Amino acid sequence: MIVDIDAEVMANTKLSADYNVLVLAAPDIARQARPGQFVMVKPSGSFTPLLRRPFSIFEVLRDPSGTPGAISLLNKRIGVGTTLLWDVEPAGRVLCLGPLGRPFEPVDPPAEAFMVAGGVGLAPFATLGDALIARGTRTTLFYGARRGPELLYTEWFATRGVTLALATEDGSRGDHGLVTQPLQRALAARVSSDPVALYACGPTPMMHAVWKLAAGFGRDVQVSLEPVMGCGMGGCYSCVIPIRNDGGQRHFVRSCLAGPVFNASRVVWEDLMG
Amino acid sequence: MIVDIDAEVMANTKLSADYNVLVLAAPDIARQARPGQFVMVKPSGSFTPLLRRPFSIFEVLRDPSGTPGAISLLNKRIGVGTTLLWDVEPAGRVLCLGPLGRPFEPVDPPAEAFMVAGGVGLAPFATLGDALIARGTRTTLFYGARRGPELLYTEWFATRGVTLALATEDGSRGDHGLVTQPLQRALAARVSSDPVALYACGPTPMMHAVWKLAAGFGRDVQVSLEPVMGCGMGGCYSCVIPIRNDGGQRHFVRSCLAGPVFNASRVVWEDLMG
Amino acid sequence: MLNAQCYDSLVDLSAQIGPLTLKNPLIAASGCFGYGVEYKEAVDLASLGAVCVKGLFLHEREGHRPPRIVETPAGMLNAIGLQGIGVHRFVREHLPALRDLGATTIVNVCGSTLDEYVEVTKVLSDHEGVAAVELNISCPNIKAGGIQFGCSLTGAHDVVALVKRATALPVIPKLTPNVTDVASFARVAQEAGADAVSLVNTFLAMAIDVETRRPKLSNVLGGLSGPAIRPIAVRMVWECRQAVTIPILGMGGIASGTDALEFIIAGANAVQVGTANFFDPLIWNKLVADIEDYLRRHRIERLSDLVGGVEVSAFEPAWIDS
Amino acid sequence: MLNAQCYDSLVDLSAQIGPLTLKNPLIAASGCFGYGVEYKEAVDLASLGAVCVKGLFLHEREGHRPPRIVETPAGMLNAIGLQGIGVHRFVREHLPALRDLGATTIVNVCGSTLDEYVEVTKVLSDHEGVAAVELNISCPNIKAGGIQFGCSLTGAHDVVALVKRATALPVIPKLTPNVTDVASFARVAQEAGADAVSLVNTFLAMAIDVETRRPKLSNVLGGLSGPAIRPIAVRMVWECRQAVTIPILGMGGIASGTDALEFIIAGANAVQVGTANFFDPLIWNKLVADIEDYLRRHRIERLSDLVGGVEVSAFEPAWIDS
Ligand SMILES: Cc1cc2nc3c(=O)[nH]c(=O)nc-3n(C[C@H](O)[C@H](O)[C@H](O)COP(=O)(O)OP(=O)(O)OC[C@H]3O[C@@H](n4cnc5c(N)ncnc54)[C@H](O)[C@@H]3O)c2cc1C
Ligand SMILES: Cc1cc2nc3c(=O)[nH]c(=O)nc-3n(C[C@H](O)[C@H](O)[C@H](O)COP(=O)(O)OP(=O)(O)OC[C@H]3O[C@@H](n4cnc5c(N)ncnc54)[C@H](O)[C@@H]3O)c2cc1C
Ligand SMILES: Cc1cc2nc3c(=O)[nH]c(=O)nc-3n(C[C@H](O)[C@H](O)[C@H](O)COP(=O)(O)O)c2cc1C
Ligand SMILES: Cc1cc2nc3c(=O)[nH]c(=O)nc-3n(C[C@H](O)[C@H](O)[C@H](O)COP(=O)(O)O)c2cc1C
Ligand code: FES
Ligand code: FES
Repeated sequence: MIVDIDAEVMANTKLSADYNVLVLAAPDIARQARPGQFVMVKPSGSFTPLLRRPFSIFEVLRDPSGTPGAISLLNKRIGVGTTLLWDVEPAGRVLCLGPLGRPFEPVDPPAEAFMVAGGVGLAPFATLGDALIARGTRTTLFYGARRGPELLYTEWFATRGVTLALATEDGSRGDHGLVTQPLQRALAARVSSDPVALYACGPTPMMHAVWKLAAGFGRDVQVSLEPVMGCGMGGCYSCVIPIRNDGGQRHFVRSCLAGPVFNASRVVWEDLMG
Repeated sequence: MIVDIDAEVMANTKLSADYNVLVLAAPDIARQARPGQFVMVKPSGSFTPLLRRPFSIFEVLRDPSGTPGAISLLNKRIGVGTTLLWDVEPAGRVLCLGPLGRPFEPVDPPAEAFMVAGGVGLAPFATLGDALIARGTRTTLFYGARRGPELLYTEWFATRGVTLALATEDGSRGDHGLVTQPLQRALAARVSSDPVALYACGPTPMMHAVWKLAAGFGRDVQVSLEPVMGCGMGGCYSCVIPIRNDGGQRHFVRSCLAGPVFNASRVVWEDLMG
Repeated sequence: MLNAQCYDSLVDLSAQIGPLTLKNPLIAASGCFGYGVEYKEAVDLASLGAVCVKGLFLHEREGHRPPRIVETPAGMLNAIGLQGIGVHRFVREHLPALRDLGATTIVNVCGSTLDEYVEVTKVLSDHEGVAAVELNISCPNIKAGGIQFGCSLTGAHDVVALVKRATALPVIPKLTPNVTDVASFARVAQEAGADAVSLVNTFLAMAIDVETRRPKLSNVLGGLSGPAIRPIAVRMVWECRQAVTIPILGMGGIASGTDALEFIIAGANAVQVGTANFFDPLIWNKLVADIEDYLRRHRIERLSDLVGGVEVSAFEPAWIDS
Repeated sequence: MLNAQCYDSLVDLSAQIGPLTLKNPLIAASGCFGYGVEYKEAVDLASLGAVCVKGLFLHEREGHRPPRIVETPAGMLNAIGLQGIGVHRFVREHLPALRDLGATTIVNVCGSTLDEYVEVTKVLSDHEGVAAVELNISCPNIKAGGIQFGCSLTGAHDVVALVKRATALPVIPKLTPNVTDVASFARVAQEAGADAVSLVNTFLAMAIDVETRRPKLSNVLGGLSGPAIRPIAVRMVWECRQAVTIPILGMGGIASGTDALEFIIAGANAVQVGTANFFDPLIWNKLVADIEDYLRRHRIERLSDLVGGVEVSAFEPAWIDS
């Protein structure tokens, strides 16, 4: 059931100059959340800004008994709403609606899982990583950023048993270049009959590159797309993504209902890239 | 010169369930302020609310060397803007434009001064009291509120040498009833040739009652009126007060320029009370 | 105490829209609530006065390319382009579910021609579960000079009269605010036999990204909705209330019980909530509670007694732009 | 480095409004800046492109009783009732001071009749220091059916043509947004000889206090201004830009340099700032700095090169209310 919680901010931890993690007391969302789902957050009680903002559910936090009690959001400060979520103080409150959207489909062994993250596209992979590891699936996180210090939570993934393959554009950590480089090597190292599930989230050009790379190896990718969303509930038709249907015809589907996770092979990338 | 200062909040002290005092670092306003003048405060950086709010300059605060460095505002929480000013935290900032408006005319000895305050109408009398005492003028503050705990800063006035005459509607402190009771007694105790200057600020019906009472004793009152003000600068014509001119004709004058202090005998009270 | 309690139970929120009785005056506005079914997990559709579904043509439509919305101060622009599944798929895929969920369903009907309005309405009339049709007669084509139905009095008259002849359902034209005198459109609608009028649709508007010097919407122009427009919409409802006797469904920026009451007091028999669904989708229970509370505090038994109750005795408008 | 600095010094903010050259495109809007002189202690009037003073009739006017303003989401309503000192007192009491302060003064001219517009303009023409007249032709009397000057094309034409004949000053009719097709009014104004058009005036609106069930303004109706209306005003400026060749003075909700640039890119040759004066009276230096900074960043030498620069190649508006 979708709930709207006036959630107390339990912690607001700054990770870098632009990234912070907000922990929100939202047991009813934490309990239901599946990897890749999102929440719609109201960053202000006033009409500035008017609309909510979509955020992937980053972590599901449990109390000592294992009961889910809170979720966290990985927030990148880029505009008016994300700045309000950067500034919010512990004990403050934010309205949080969810869980929403079509989740990732976690794969089981013997298949292997490749999660490919660019920047704040890391957000959906904490819960997905947890789910995959819990299934015993061998999981690698390919993770790229501009600079080394923008590679966040790598420890978190490593301690859980996720293999890391990092890349930075300035070469300060991992591969010097784009995240597609280590991914290319890993894909090349598998034979085509090795079952590998690919998941990607990040800037649209990066997801497009991942899809083209994967397609070259005959593989599909579950991508989590990030269009502007007005409502997150299927109400407004603002969030549409061009998809090719079975007949090969292009049409617009609502990303908040049919997504945010799509099979990359269905997405009409030419249109999406504009 | 009128200045607009992005003033740091140096302190926010709650005095009761609805009253607080905000100290704002605003040396250029503090230096110029005269008793009865006001500032226009922007309680929010967003468009909610859109307009500034007028506030009497409550105290002028000086550093140890006697240089004015800050002003304080006595804020009564009644709506959206005053609630924001109730909530603002020290180190926060509020835009503060001033000093504005026509001040009180402080009287010199041998004249005596009666300041009559109702509720938050106390605000202009701290600076006026200071000015009067500095001139050696014998000064009484007639001050009414609903309940005793709503009589604020009485100590402050007493230590400066202002005589207090209090009244509460529930009788918990001072006269049981309206502030006009002790005022009536004091006026009756003076002969008409005793020079007494009257100053009043409070709810319109209260100021009207003070004026009628004073007029019965052949005296005028300097009243500080509190209409809704859109700009405080004479730009919008929202703040008009009906005044009778020398010819006896009623016309509207801008309270932010011609006031907020008016001679009560000029005010067309019937119209003002609506 | 006993009296107060008895009184409490008597508060009557129902709204009469022609032959249609709504259990309360709160309607989800077209285009802001999908086809209703999307909200079934979060909102009890049966608790609403009605659900007005997204505008439907005869056939499916893809709508405009994104970006389709942009925020503005206390408002938003949209240019969705009336993406939709067409009336046939709607009656097949969603109407049964709406019926099962107990929703009172109003369908927002679109057309590129007079015939299309009639055709869509006929399809809806043939299926059970449609409570009324709302005719979206807001300037369809501003490029060709627009002013076809919504911006011309004869156009508005013809659509209503023709659709009225084709159906037994209540017919509710939805008026555009982008006209000089909206009340004249309400009057024409009443003359043409409309059971009620809805107003307002969105205000034609534009936003430009100064850095790229391109419009922020793919469609260049969009419709402004949300709290920003409320004072204009309230004025229009008030003007129409003086012009017609048929019920008015008022909307434009409603985001609280107080806002809804403002429209009702201005003259609306029922109200629609659009943009607020986006930022407060669970608003409905709060609205009902706030309105009930208001009626109790003011000792008003029937919401309908409040309709158009604004007191303007002292109305002497000379110059208003001042 | 040298180049960049040379370039810096070349940024040209001037705006040509018919025969009148403004040093920059920033004008204080009528009714939002008193008679200008009120601001002399806080704002260097000579640093503005122009000051447009409060609307003046021939004689003094008292205006409406308070309350005259009320806040709304990201906006405000006003019904001041054009309180003013009349043109004779203005030229005697304030015009000399405005001249001394170096202000470029535009006077907003009102009239209850055609003759009054002409008379007021004649008085202004006889005095030194008036740079232009702006004709406030927004529906003066909505009670008598309104639609006298601002809401009728012939009315608008007649006012402009008659005033034009009576003065050598630039004549700038100010258009109301409360019409179906504002561009047609701009066209008629140009045909009648207007040197420029100003738009928009305020949107007719209403706010009701639900507790008392009375209008919040003594005048019942008021005009909506402020950031809330900006997207509608930008659209109207854009429409007018395509309809006329004369300069446009654009306004409606401007509160930042970005907002001003949005109007300029939509087609305004100069912009007016109204409501923002109330909450940000010292806005002017910021606006100038922001616009200069923009021009430098975008390597645009003359502000005038930016006017109407919005790229709408892909404009295919079909349905907009969607
Ligand atoms: C399903 C989903 C999950 C998301 N998860 C996360 C997350 O976990 N962490 C996170 O930090 N962000 C996430 N985002 C993106 C986040 O929603 C936007 O960054 C946010 O809405 C921007 O709000 P703002 O008010 O700060 O920016 P605004 O002030 O509204 O805009 C600032 C600038 O950013 C652009 N912009 C706004 N929204 C988007 C967008 N969705 N995509 C690209 N550009 C945009 C604007 O066009 C503008 O140029 C997610 C988005 C989606 C759709
Ligand atoms: C010259 C002057 C000096 C003032 N000095 C002080 C002061 O020192 N301390 C202080 O607390 N207040 C003072 N006020 C009053 C103060 O400005 C208002 O209380 C404030 O603007 C209310 O803002 P709000 O956003 O909280 O109320 P809103 O949310 O805007 O309104 C809440 C309710 O209060 C009513 N209201 C709003 N403004 C006024 C007003 N000016 N008079 C009466 N009713 C109003 C509204 O109609 C509404 O019913 C002064 C006013 C003036 C004109
Ligand atoms: C995203 C969006 C889509 C809309 N689609 C339609 C529609 O299909 N048909 C229609 O008549 N009105 C449509 N509208 C207009 C609303 O129904 C409503 O008239 C308008 O938004 C004003 O109300 P509000 O301010 O409460 O949103 C749409 C509005 C929005 C914001
Ligand atoms: C309080 C107030 C008074 C106004 N008085 C006048 C006026 O006298 N003449 C006029 O042409 N416009 C008048 N206007 C309209 C403004 O000049 C301007 O057209 C409108 O407010 C939109 O701009 P804004 O959103 O920047 O305020 C007035 C506006 C306000 C808010
Ligand atoms: S965000 Fe509103 S339909 Fe998807
Ligand atoms: S408050 Fe604007 S003129 Fe006085």
